[in-house]
Amino acid sequence: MNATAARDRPQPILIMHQVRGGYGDADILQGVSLTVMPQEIVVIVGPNGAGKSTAMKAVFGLVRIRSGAIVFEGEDITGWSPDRIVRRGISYVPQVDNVFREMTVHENLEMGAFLSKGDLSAAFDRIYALFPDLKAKRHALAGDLSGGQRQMVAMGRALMLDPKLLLLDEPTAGLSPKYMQQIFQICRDVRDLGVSILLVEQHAKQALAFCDRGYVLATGANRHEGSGRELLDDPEIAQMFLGG
Amino acid sequence: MKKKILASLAALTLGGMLTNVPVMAQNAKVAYLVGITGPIAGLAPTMVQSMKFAAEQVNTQGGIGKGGKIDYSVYDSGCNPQLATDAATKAVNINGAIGMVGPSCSGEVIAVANSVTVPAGVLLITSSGTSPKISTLDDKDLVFRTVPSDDYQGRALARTLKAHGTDKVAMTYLNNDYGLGLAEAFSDEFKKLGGTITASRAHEDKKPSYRSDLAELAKGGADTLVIFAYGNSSGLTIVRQAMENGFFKNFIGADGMRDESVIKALGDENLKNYLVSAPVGATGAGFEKFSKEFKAAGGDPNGTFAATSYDASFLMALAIEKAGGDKAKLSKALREVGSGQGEAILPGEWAKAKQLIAEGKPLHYLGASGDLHFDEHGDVAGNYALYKVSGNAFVEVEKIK
Amino acid sequence: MASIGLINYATFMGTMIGIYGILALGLNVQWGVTGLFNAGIAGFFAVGAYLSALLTAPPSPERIMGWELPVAFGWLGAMAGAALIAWPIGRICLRFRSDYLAIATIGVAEVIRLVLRTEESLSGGARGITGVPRPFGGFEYSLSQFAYFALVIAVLLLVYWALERQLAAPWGRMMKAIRDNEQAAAAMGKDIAKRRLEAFVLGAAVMGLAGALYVHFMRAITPEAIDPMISTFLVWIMLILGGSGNNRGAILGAVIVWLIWSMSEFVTDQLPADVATQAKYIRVFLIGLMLQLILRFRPEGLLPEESGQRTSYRSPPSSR
Amino acid sequence: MIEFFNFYVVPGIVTGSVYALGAIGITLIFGILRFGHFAHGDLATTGAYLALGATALLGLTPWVALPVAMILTALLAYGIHRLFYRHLESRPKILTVMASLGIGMMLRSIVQVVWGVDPLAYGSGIARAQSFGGLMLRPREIATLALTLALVAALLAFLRYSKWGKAMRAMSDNPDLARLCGVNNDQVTRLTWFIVGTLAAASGFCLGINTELTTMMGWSAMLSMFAAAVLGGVGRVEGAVVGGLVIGLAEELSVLLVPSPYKSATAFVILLAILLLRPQGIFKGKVL
Amino acid sequence: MLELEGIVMAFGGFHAVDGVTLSVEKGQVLGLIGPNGAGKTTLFNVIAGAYTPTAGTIRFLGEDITRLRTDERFHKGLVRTFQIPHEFHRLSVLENLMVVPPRQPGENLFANWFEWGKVRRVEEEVRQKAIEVLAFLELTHVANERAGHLSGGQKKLLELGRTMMTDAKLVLLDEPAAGVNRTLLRKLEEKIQILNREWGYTFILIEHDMEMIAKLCHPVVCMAEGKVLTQGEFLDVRNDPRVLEAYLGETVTEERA
Repeated sequence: MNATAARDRPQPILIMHQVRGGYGDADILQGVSLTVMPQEIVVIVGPNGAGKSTAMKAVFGLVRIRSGAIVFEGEDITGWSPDRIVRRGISYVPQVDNVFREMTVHENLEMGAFLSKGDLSAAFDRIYALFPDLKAKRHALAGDLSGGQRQMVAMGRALMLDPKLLLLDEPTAGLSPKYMQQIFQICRDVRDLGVSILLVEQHAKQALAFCDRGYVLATGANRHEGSGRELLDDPEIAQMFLGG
Repeated sequence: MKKKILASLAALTLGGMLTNVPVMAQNAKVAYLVGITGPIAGLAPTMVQSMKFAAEQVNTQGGIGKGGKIDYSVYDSGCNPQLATDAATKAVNINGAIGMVGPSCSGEVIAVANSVTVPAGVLLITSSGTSPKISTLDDKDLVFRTVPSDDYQGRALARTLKAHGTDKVAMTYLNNDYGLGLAEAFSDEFKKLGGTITASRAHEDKKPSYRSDLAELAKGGADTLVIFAYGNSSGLTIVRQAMENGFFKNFIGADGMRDESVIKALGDENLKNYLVSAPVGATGAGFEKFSKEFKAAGGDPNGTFAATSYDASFLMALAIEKAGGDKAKLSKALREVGSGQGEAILPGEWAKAKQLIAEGKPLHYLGASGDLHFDEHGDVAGNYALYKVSGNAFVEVEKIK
Repeated sequence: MASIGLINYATFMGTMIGIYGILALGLNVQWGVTGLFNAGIAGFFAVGAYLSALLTAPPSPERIMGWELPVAFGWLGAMAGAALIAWPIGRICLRFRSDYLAIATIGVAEVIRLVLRTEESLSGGARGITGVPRPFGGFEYSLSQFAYFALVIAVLLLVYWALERQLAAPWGRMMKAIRDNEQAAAAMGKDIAKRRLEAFVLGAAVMGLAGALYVHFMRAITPEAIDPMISTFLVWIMLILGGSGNNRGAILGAVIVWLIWSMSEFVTDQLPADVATQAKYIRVFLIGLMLQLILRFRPEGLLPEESGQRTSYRSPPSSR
Repeated sequence: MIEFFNFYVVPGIVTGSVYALGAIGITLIFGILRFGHFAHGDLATTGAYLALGATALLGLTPWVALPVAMILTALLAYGIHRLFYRHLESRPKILTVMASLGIGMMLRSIVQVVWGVDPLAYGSGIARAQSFGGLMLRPREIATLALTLALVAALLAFLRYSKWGKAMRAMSDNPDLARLCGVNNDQVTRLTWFIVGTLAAASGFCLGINTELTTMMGWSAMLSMFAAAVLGGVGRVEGAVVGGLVIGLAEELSVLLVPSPYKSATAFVILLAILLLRPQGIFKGKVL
Repeated sequence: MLELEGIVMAFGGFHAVDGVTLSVEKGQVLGLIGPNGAGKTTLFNVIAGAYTPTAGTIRFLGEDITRLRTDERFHKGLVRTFQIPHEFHRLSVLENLMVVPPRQPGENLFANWFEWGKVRRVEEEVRQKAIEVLAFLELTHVANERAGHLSGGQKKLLELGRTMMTDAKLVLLDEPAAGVNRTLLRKLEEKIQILNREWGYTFILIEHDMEMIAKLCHPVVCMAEGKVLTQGEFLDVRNDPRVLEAYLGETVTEERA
C-alpha cells in the first residue's frame, strides 16, 4: 500500500514550496510545502492554530508571502492578486461569509462566473446537475438557506468558471453528518469531472478517509504527509491533536 | 505663546501692510464692508458696485481735500459677526480706515459697532442694517444709517394698503431681523387702523416648497399676501408658488422684494398685481439723477440697497471733506451734511459740494434713497414709494407715507 | 499710526485665535481623546454665548432674564449650560457610529439655531441680544482690546493647563484606553457609555466657555454667529491641521488656520476689482483644499499625538 | 380634501423625489464604499448649475441640458473620488467623511465664483397647473415624477439584471467575496461614482426646475437626504426612494403641527427617531 | 465560585453555545478545550459579559450576574484576556497596566481637582504595582514603549499582566499561548502557576497547546458543537473516545472495512 505509487503522476498541478508568511508582522506559516496532482483530493489537517487555513489562503494570494514559491501548472503564481489567480483557474471557497446573502442562488452562481465573457447556460446546467437541491432554490436569497445549502451555493459559485483547482476551507464546519457526507460526495463528483481539490478539514478522520492524500500541519509547518489511509492509521497523528 | 503669536503675526502682516501703504498722504481711507459671501450674498454685488460708483464720482470730480482721493477697500463681512469683526478690525487697524460703510446685516452692524468701530472712534454708516436695535446702540454718535429702520417702512406700507381699501391680508415673513421688524411694525399699524391680518407665519429660507405654508395662510380668506422677505431668496419662491397654485390675487412686499430676480424669474406679465414699497427721495430728483448715471455706468439702480449704499458712500465722502479728513470730526460733519439745512446737493454733484465746503457754506445732501435727515439716533426717516412692475423694471406708482 | 494699527489688529486676531483655540481644545477632548465625531460645535458655542449674554446683559421686555450678573457668572453659567444641553444629546446620540453621530450633531446644531432664532422670548429671536458687557470695556479702544486679549489668553492657558492635567490624570488615560480599544476597556471594568458622555459633556462645556468669551468680546450675539462653516468646520480644520489628540496641536491649528483665514483677504484684495468680489469665495475653497491636503499628506496633523511618555508625568520606572 | 392633495401631498411628493434621487446616491455610497458622503448636497447643486451652464452655452432647453449635466456631474464625481477620496481608502473611513465635508465647501465656492450667488432659473415665467379632476399638476411636476420613476426603474433594472449592477450589489453585500469572484474593486467604485454623480445632477436639476437655483440649495437639502437614506435602510435603493418621499411629505405636513421655521427640523427629528428605534431602516438595510 | 446553568447563546438560528452547565471551584485552573467552532470563545464572551446569553443563568460567588455589563462583572473580580491581544495601542506599556485598577479616584472627572492628594497617592500605588507587574513579566525594558509596537508575544504577556493589576478572583484566559514562542510559553506557564498558587487566582483557560493544558489544568472540560462533551482529568479526557472523535471526526467505518 504505497500511496505515492498508487497516485504516481508526472506533473503536479500545484506545488507549494517552503512558504513562509502571514498577516502583518507575524509569520504564521513557517515553511509549508505541499503538492497537488491533477484529479486529486488533498486534505490539510492539523490541530487548531496550525496554519491550515493560512496555507490555503497563501495559495490564493490572500496572505503576504515572505519566502518560498507557489507554482501552478508550471507557472509561478507567488504574489499574484486573487482575481488574476481566479482567471488562471483556481477557485477558493472561504470558510465563513462565503455567499452573497442578499442575492439569489442563481445570482450567486452568476457572480462566480463574473470573469467569464461567454454564455453561461452550460455552466449553470453543470452546476445544477451537481447540486440538484440548488436548482429548486435558485430564486431564493442565499441568506435564507440552511448552512449546508449555503455551502453548496459557495461551492457551486466557485465551480462556475470551470477551475482546474478548487480550494475549500473547512467546507463541513458546523454541518450535520448527513450534509458532511453529501459535501464529500460532491467533492468526489467534482474530482471526477477533472478538478483537483485542496481542502482544509477539521473533521480529520472523515476527511482523511475520503481524500486521496493528506498533509498534517502543526505550528505552521509540515509534520506528516501520506495517503489518507496511512495517516489515519498512524497513532502519532491522534497524539498530535491532543498533545503529549 | 503670546510672543510667538505676535511674532508670527508681525511677519505675516508685513506683506499685507506694505501693499497698503498710502499713495498720497491726503488720501482718505474708507472701508466698505459687505456681506459678499453668506446669506445676503445675492444683494452684495450691486451694493459694492454703487458704493464704488460713488467713490469714483468723488475721485473724478476733484477728490478729497487737495488732490487726495477716496482710497476704499472692500471687505467681506459674510453677514456673520465673526467675519465682520475680523474684517472691520483689519480695515480700521491695518488699513487705517477712518470711516466705514457697512456692514450689511444688522447683527454684524451691532457686533462691529460694539467691538470695533465705536471703541476705535470710527464713523460707521450702514446702508442695509435695518434692525430697530441699531437705533438704541450706545454709539457715541458714531453709527448712522441711510436705510430707514424697518419700523417706518412697515407702518407706511400698512397705512397705504389700508388707504387703498385693503382690509384683510395674510402675511408671511422671513425669520430674521429684517422680516421680523417689518412684520411687527406692519401688523401693529395695520391692526391699529382696523385692518385684519387673517394669518401670519414666519418662514425659514432655502426650503424647496412653501406650498403648505401658503395653504395655511390662505385659509383665512384674504386675497392679498404681504411678504417680508428677499426677492432673491424665499420671497421669490413664495410668490412663484402662490401664483402657480392660485393662492392670493395681490402680492405686497417691502424693499427686499424689489429685486429684479423676481421679474427675471417670473416674467413681468405675471406681476400685474405685485406691488413693493421702497425708500425714495422726497422729491424723487435724487433718485432720478442717480438712476440715470448709475445705469450709464452699468449698474442696476433698482437693486435692493443700491441707492442706500450709494448714499452711504457719498455721505461718507462729504463728511470727510467737511471734516477736512479729521477722523474725530467726522460724526459732527456728517450731521451737518445730513441736517436738511443749506443748499441741496444731489447725487453725483461732488464738484459743487466741494466748492460749497471750501467756501464754508452750509449744504445738505438729497440722496438717491431719500432726503437723509438724521435724527438723534442717526436714523433717517423713511420716504417711500410704491412700485409696480412694468417691462423689466420697477416703476414708481406713488409716494407713500 | 501703522504700528498701533498693526498691534490692534494683532490683538484682535489674538483674541479670536484664543477663542477658537478654546473651541479646538473642547473638540480635542471629544474627538482627539475620545473619538467622538461632533459636527455640531456651533450649537454648544451658541448655547454658551447666549446663556452668558442672558446672565450678564441688562433686561429687555421682549425676552427672559437679563440679570446683569458679573461676567464671571456668565462664563460659569455658559459652561454649565452647554454641559447641561450636551448631556441629553450625548445620552441619545453617542451610541451611533461616527457618520451617524456627525449627521445627528449637525442636526442638533441646526435645531439649536432654529430655536434661538425663532423663540424671541428666550433669545431675543432674530435680533439677538445686545448690550452684553465686556470686561475692561470702559477702557480706551486699544487698551480695552488688549486687556480683553490678555484675559482670553489667560483663560486659554488656564483651559489648556486644566485639560492637560485632566488628560494626564488617570481619567485621561482611561479615555484614551476607551478610544484605542473599547472592548478591552470594558473588560477592564470601564463604563464606556458613561465615560464617553463625560468627555462629550466636558468638551461641550469648554465650547460653551468659548461662546461666552466670544459674546463678551462682541458685546452682542445674533443667530448669524451660529454658522456651521465659521463655528464648526473651521474648528475641525484647526484640530485636524494642528494634530488631534494633542492639546498644543489644537492651539497651533487655531493659530495657523485663523491667520490664513484672516490674512488671505489681504491677498484677495490685490486681485483686479472685477474678480475681487468672487475671490472672497476662493478663501472658502482654499480652506477646503487645505483640509484635503492635510488629510492626505499629514493626517496626524502638525503636532501628532505623543505616545505615553509624556502622560507618565514622572520619570520612567526604568530610571528609578 | 383635494386641496390637501394639491397643497400638501403633491409638493411633498415632488420635494420627496428630489430627496429620493439624492438619497439614492448617499445610500449607494454608504452601502458600497461604506462612508457618509457629506458633499452630496453640493454635488447636486453643482449638477443643477452645470445644466444651467449647458442651457446658456449650448442654447439647449433645460430638459435637453439635463443629460449633459448628468454626464458632466458623473465625471466630476469620479474626478473628486480620483483626486481626493481614493487616497484615503486604506485609512479609517472617518477621514473620508471629513474630506467630504471639505469637498462640499469647495464645490459650493466654485459654483459661487462661476455663477454668482443670485438665484437663477432655467427659464422665466410661471407655470399654471392643469387640473386632473381637481388634482392640480404642472408639467414640470409631472416631468419630475416621471424622471424620478424612470431613473429609479433604470437603476433598479441595472442592479438587478446587468453584470456590473450585480457586481455593485455583490460589493455592497460581501466585498471580500466579491473580490474573490474577480470583481475589480476600483471598477465598481468608479461605476458607483458615475451613477451617484448622474443621480445627484438629476436631483439638483429637479430641485432647480421646481424652484430656483441657489448655491446653498444642496447643502440645505442634505440633512433631509441623509434622513431619507437612513430611513429607507442603508444600501437600499428602493428604501431611499420611499424614505425620500416620506421625508418630503413629512416636511410639508409638519406645517400643520409646528411653526414653519421648524420645518427644517422635521427631517432631523425623523432621522433621530429612526436611528434610535430602527437603525436598519424600513427596508432592513445595513447597520453600519 | 462560578456556576453556569443551561447557557444557550444563539445567533439567529445558530446555537454557538447550546446548553452548557458547568461549575468552577475556587483555586482551580480549568482548561477548556475543543475543536474550532466548539463555542469556547463564545462561552467566554458570555461569561465575561460581552454577550447576554439567550437562555441560562450565570452565578458568580453565589450572585446572579447574567444581566450585568462587562465592566460591572470586572468589578466583581471577573477578568478576561483576549485571544487576539486587545492592547491600548497608543498608550505606553506602563499605562496599559495603570489603566486597569478599578475605582481609581483619578478616574472621577472632578477628583483630580478636589481630592488631588488622594489621587496622587493612589496613582503612586498603582504605578508601583504596575512596575512590579512589569518586573514579574520581565517587560520592564519596554515600559515606555507604545503598546502597539510590542511583539505578539509581549502583547500576550501584557494581556496577562493586566489581570494582575486588579483583585481578580476569576481570570478567563483566551489562548494565551497562541502565537507565542516556546521560551516565552514556558515563562507564561510559570507565571500562571505562580498566580494560581501564590496569588490565589482561579483560571479558566482556553488553549490548543495540549502540553500547556496537561501541565496546568485541572480539571479539563472538552466542548464540541456548543455542548460540554466531557470533563475530568486531562488524561481521562484525552483518552475519551468521544473527545478524539470531536477532534478528528467520526470514524468512518464503511471506508475502513
